Order: sequence, then structure tokens, then C-alpha cells
Amino acid sequence: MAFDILLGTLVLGVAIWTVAARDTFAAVIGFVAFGLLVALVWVRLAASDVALTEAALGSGLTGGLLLGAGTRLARVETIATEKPGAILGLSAAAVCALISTGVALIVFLLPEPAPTLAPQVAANIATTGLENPVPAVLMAYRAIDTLLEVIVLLLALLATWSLAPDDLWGGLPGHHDPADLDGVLTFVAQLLVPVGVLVGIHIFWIGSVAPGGEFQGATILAAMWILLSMAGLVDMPPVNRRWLRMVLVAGPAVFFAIGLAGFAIAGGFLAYPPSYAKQLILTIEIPLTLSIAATLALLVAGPPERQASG
Amino acid sequence: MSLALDGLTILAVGAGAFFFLAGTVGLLRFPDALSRLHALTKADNLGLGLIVFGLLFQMDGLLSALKLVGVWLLTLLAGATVTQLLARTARMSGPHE
Amino acid sequence: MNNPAPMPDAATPGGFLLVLAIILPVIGALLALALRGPYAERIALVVMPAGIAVAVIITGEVWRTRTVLQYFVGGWAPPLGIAFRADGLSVVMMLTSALLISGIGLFARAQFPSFPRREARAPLVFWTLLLAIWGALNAVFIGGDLFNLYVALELLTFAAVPLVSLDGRPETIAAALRYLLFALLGSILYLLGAVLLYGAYGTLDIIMLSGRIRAEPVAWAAISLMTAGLLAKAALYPFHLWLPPAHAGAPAPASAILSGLVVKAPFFLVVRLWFDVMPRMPERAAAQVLGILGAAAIILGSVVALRQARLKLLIAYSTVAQIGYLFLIFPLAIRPETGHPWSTTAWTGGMLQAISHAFAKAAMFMAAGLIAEALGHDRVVRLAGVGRALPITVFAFGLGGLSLIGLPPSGGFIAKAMLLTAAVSEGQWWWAVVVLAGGLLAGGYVFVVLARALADPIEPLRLATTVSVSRQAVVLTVALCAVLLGFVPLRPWELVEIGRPGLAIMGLR
Amino acid sequence: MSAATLYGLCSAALIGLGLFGLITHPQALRKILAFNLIGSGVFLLFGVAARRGAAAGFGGDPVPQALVITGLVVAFVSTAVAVSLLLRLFQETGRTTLSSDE
Repeated sequence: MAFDILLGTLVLGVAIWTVAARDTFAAVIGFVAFGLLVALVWVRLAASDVALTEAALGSGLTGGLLLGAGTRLARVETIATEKPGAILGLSAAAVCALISTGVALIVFLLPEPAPTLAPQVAANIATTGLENPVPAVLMAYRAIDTLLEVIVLLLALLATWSLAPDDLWGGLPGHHDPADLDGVLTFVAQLLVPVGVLVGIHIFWIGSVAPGGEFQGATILAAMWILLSMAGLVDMPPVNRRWLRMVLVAGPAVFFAIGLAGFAIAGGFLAYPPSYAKQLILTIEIPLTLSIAATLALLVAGPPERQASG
Repeated sequence: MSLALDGLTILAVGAGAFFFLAGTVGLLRFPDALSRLHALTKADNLGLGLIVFGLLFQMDGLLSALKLVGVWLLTLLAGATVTQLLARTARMSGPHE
Repeated sequence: MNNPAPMPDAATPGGFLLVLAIILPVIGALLALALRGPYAERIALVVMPAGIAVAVIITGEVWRTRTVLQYFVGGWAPPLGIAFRADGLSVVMMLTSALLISGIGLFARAQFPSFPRREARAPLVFWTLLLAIWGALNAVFIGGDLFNLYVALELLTFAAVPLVSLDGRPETIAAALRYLLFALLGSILYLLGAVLLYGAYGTLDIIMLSGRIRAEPVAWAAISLMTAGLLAKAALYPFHLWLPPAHAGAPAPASAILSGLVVKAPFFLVVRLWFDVMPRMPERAAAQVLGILGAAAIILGSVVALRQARLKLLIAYSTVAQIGYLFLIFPLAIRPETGHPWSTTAWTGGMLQAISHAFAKAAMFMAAGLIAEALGHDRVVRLAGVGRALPITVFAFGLGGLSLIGLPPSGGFIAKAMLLTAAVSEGQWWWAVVVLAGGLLAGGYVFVVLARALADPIEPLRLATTVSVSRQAVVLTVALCAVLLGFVPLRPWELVEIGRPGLAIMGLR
Repeated sequence: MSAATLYGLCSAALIGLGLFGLITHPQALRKILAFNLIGSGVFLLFGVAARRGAAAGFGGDPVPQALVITGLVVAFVSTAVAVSLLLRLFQETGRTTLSSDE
């Protein structure tokens, strides 16, 4: 309990720093630290699957994205400090304090014992063939959420790409500095990426029995791709390449195909026959992990900014 | 036996925590970016090493112990890289701090 | 009247159609992205008739059985699984979306043409997102699970925002960013409410919640937060600031979708929350608040619209006003079983307003797009002569205007007449005053445009480009849909009450 | 007071804090950061609901935990799109705020 109080205080402290810091870049760094602390909170809340996701995606990839943006904006941001009016500030503070207090009171009013679906998840988990309950929820009971969410990812990527000027459509995202073969970044990319890919695949693979899964694994894979591209060892592909589009839609396409096959083999959309549910889920998850990884990496890379050469 | 192991753990983790503390104080107190980085990395690498060493006695299998060592090595690698990059940026942007 | 809506407790026959309604457009969008190049448009043109067919069949099924069509995805019943449900309200909105999206698609062909060998940015983005919006809208209209609805809303957001900045001008990028921030705030508030409901009642399924929810602080907090979030997305006053630059900055076909359909989705969910999640809870006072915001939107939106110099901004502000009418159904139709005999009239009126505004506003935005294309600008003061140059377009604009003002024959007339009737017979005459004032103001801004457009130009009008008759015909057809709605009989409409027997039983009939 | 309740209070504070930042900061990047703080607060509430519902041998109710994973992905995606829009706006106009209206 003492540890929880300490952790909670720390989380709040860093969050206040993130909001209050004068310098935008400092605020971004505060946010990355905040994400790591929140990942610890998830461990304390007995949600290791979420902790992994928070550390990889919520802190890691989001942090990288924001740091990149912060760097680009840094020069201007420190100058542009138009302060909000005192009246706006005070009334905003009042409204926000009210909402916080309200939510805090509600937390105390939540019923005891708490309602839970855990027993139902446990009772039905055998038919999914999985042992880890969280992927069972994501891939079986609420598979349609996951399917639509992957579509959200793709739409977001299209949204990012749509910001390219017309003549750069088909170009390459982001900057590219040729690799400095003696540079430290190149060295670390060469050393770390094989390990990282292994870890990513491992995290994805054990998802069915232990904390992990396609989103966590895909995030690590995406990070490795981004690292390679930052080190200049590989470049991002032009956005209109056929193979790239195929990789991007492969995951949802297989998801849809097996979902529709469910009409024939299991009596409904996204239904799996219990005898080989696990195999079907795995068949979906492998391309899905690749598609998610590619989408995440390209989202960080941003819209096309360079003409494809040749 | 287990009492002795626990003792070793406490000793090593305690020492590790001390180095972390020292590194953090250095980060806050030292005057410029390079010496801050110096204080931070020296202390943290050693601190983390000691903590990992101490926790090794609490592991119940070889695999878990190896994972722990793996964490240490990866952190060393990441720390060294980032420090190098930061130091280079600090040197290029000049001693304005 | 304990059970607000008798719900089948298993999937109904024909329930699989609901899956099709969502995945057909979504798969189309995926294919458009995968096949690249010119296929996006062709895929959209194939999906359109198929999507209309699915919507018509679902409507027929609901009408024939007079019950809610239901499907459990993956065979998992709530609370563990997710249900799709189509009631009368859902099918009306689905049908409207199918027809309108197809109309807008036909109109957009000239604006977003595909090139035989090359993939161009704007056409790919437009056609893919058109299909994605369609899938997202259907997911909102039939979603039975609050979290699944959150995902559907996000799907809608990411399909809608890029359309705003499609032509890449800096001011549209700013508008898109502002829209995105409002939409994200709305989603997160909605999600906050959803988690409170789950924490208190252990389910996210709308029907199960309606059975468990009680009038207590946690339910009130949850519903208020969710409503506030949805209002931010629906651009109800005072959350309307993002809408005009976003809707006016988008290319005309995109504006038509955004104003006609996309803002209706969060409104639809507010209706779901207030009438389906907590059918017995709402207090008159809370409903009055929504009504007051709606009234403020009507008056302010219309007044500001009157003062706009640019045609598309004028139409966008008029959307702010017309959204206001939708929220009048809350004070007029809430809690039918506690002595609200006229509620069924207000209910039908509100729904008619939603769909007739969709057609009318889409037609007006498309007409404005054609006018801007032809003239090279959309300044209201320099419209003189355009009535002669583009008679069909200006006529279509006028027909849309009829519906906004509430003149017969138009869907808007029936809608506003029913809201008036309900307000007067309820003794809540103040809403009637607002409806009438809003009609007068709308008459003002429509008249300003038409008077300019029909005036003789001082110097001969030179058109930047010619506009094909077929595109003008599409606009006219969409506007005529709004007019045709004016021929539905002026009485409560049974279709929109399916799944909501409280209305019919306690209503006048 | 249980740990879950404690973190529930923490979430409530995060939500208010983030909301405050979202309203008052003129810079869009700070608004995006603040939005992420609100998101974290809301997601932690899911975690609290999950922890309170620990049963059947699970340390927490798996359903809200799974919902958070979906939510985290959506939050990342939102951040990515917002950042791209902001960077593009900056490229075109040099502006990093939304406050001065056209």
C-alpha cells in the first residue's frame, strides 16, 4: 500500500509537471516518464498485458512520436507563449476540479462487490483454445472491436498520408539520412534489431498463454523498423507500392475471411469451431501482427515528404 | 542458506540504490550537460548492475536469471547509445548552459 | 411498462444482414486501399447499389416483423459478446445514409476522377473514406454495445477528419486539427462515461444496461459525461465552433457527407442513451437543458448564417442551427409513460428533421460546390446571374432551402410542423416560438442567396468552367428527396417507433 | 482504502489535470499531450474496474483490461494523426497554435 501511495503521488507529480512545464520539450519528456510510471501502475493493478502495451505503445512509441514533433517545433514553441486569460484559466480550473471531484466521488460509490465478467470469461475460455483471458476477449468474445480497430489504424494512416502535397503522392515518408557506418546509432541498430525482432515475435507468440499478444509484439517490431530507418540502414517505402499495400491490408483481410468463413463452419460471423479455434485465431494473428507493425511504423514516419527516386 | 542469500540481495540492492541516488544528485547538481551525463551513466550502470546482481539470488531458475542479465545488458546498451547521442548534440550546440 | 422494448434474447433470422451492412463498405474500403490506382472509384460504384439493397432488405425485414432485428457477433451473447440491433430508428438512418452516400458518390465522380494508370492522392482518399464513413455510420446505427460504439465513433472520426483537409489549403488543415481535437475530447468523455457504467453495472450492452440502471449518482455522472462528449462531436451550441470552418473548407461532396450524415451519428447516440439506455430515468429538467442548448443553436446559428459573406460558410452555420432542432425532441418526447401523449408526434418530427435535413443540406452543399466551380468563388454578393447560368443548381438550392425554412412541400415542413404541434399541445409553447423564429431566420438567409442569384448581373457573367447537366441533375434529385419527404402524412410514423412500444401505446393512437 | 480505489482517485485527478491542460494551453502540441493525460486517466479507471472485479482466479476482470488495450491503440493513432496535422500546419504557416482564428 505504501508503494501504491508513492507510485500514485509520483504519477500525479509527473503529470502536473507535464501540464505546467513552460518548455514544450520538457513537457514531452515528462510525458514519456509518465507513461513508464503508468505502466508500473498497470502491474500493480494486476494487468500485465496492459502494462506491456502501455510501456511499448503508450510511453514508447507515443513518446518517440511526440519527441520528434517537439524537436521540429522546439524553436518556435518556446517563443509562442501567449498566456490564456486569467478568467479563462480560473473558470477552466474550476470546471476541471469539479469533474475530478465528481469522478473521485463516483469511485467511492462504485458497488461492492464489484460486478465482473471474469467468471463468464473463465467459463467460456476453453472453447477459444486460449489460456490467457485478455486475448480471448480481444480475439473471440469481442473480436469485432479488434477488427474495427485495425481498420481505424489503417484509416489513420490514410489520414496521415492524405496530408502530402499532390505531387509527392507515391513519395517516401519522413527524412532519410544515409547511414553513418561508424556512427553509434548504426552500431546499436545492428546490434539491437535482431534481438528486438526476436523479443517482438516472442511477445506475440506467448500471447495465447501469458501476457503478450499481437498489439504488444507489433509495437516492438514497429519500433525496430523505426530504429533501422533512423539509423539510415533502411528507408521507408514509397506509399503507393503494391507490396506495401498488401502487407497493410493482409491482417484485416485474413480476419474478414476467417470471420466470413465462420458463417459456414461455425454458424456465424467471427465464430470459431471450438475444436480448432486456437489454430484459426493464430492464423488471423500472424498477418495481423505484421499489418499492425507496418501501420504503426508508417504512422510514426508521417506523410510522404520526398520524391521516390527512379 | 536462504537467509544468507537474502542478506546478499539486501546488501547488493541497497548498494545499487545508493549509486542511483548518487547519480541523480549528480544529475541535479553538476553544472553542464557533459558532466551531468557522466554522473548519471557511471552511477546508473553500476547501480543497475548491483541491483540485478542482488536479484539474481532470488531467481528460481536459470532462464529467469538469464532474462535478468539480458535486461541489464540491453539497458547498458541503450544507456550508452543515448548518452553518446546526447553528448554529441550537447557538444555541437555549444556550452551555452 | 417495465420493459421498454421487448427484445429477442437470441439472434433473429436475418440478423446476419446487419453484419453485411457494416462489413460491405469496410471491405470495399480495404480493397480500394489494396488494389490502388483507379479501382477505388469502381469499387465504390459497386458497393453503392449493394449497400442500398442491404439497407432496403433490412428495412423490409424490420417492417415485416415489426420487431428489432438482432445479431450476436461470433455467437457470443451479451454481456460477454457484442450485439447488433436494428430498430425502426436504425433502419431509417441506414436507408438515408445508403441513398445519400450513393447520391453524393455519383456527384463526386467528376470531382475525384480516377486516372487509368496512376494513383492520385485526392481520389484514393475520397473514395476510400466515403466507404469507410458508410461502414462507420452503419456501425453506429446498429451498435448495441457502448464500447463497440466507441470504436465505431473513432472509425467515423478518422474517416471524416481527412476529408476536411483534402484540398490541402492551410486554413483547412487548421480546421481539420481543431475538428480532430474536439472529436477526440468528445470520444474520451464518452469513454469515461462508459467505464463508469461498466464499473457500476458490469455490462456495456445497451439493453442489459437499461434493465440494471438506476437513478443514482453514478448513472447520472456517466450519462452527463457521455452526453457532453457526444454534444462536442455533434457541434451543438456551445460546442459548435469547430464546425463551420471544417464543413465549409472541405470539398463540396465531403461537406455534404459531413453536414448531412456525420454529425447525425453523435446525435443518434444521444438519443440511444436517453431513450434506450435509461428509458425510465430522464428528468424533465435535464431534458429542458438539452432543449435550451438546441434553441440557442437555432437562433445563434441562423443569425450568424445571415451575416456570412461566403456561401459555404453560410450553409455551414445553417447546419449549426438545424442541429439545434434535433435536440428539441428531448424536452418534448422524453418519458412517454408519465403523461406525455404528444411525445410520439415530437419523436417522428425529430427523426424527420434528421433525415430531411440530411438530404436538403447535402443538396445545398453540392449546389454551392457547383456554383463555386462555375464562378471561381463563392462570395454571396457576387452571385448575380448565376440563376440564369445554372438554373437547375439554383433551383435545387432553393428546394433544399424550403426544407430548412420549413415551408411546404418539404420534409422540413412536416418535421417542424410536428415539433410545433407537440410543443403547443404539451403546453411548452416556448419551443414553438423558437421553431417559428428559426424558420423566419432561415427564410432570411435562403432568401438573401436566392435574391442575389436570381438578380441580373451588372456585367455579363463569365463562367470559369461549365458544369455538366448530369451533376446538376444529381443535386436536384437529392433535393427532391427532401421535398418528397414532405408528402409523408402528417402523423406519427409507425416505422420509427418499432422497438419502442412505449411511444405507440402511450401515444395518441 | 484499497489500492484500486487509490488509483481510482489518481485517475480522477489525471482527468481533471488533462482537461485543464487541453483547455488552457494555446499550443496544439501541449493540447495533444493533455489529451493523452485524460486518456491515461480514463484507461486507468478501466483498470480500477477490472481490479475490483477480480474473480475466477484472474487478478482482474479481463474484459475491461482488453478494452484498455484497444483504447491505448486508438489513443496512439489519435496522437499520430493530430501530430501529422500539426506538423503540416507548421510547415505551411509556421503556426503551432489554433488560438488566433482566421
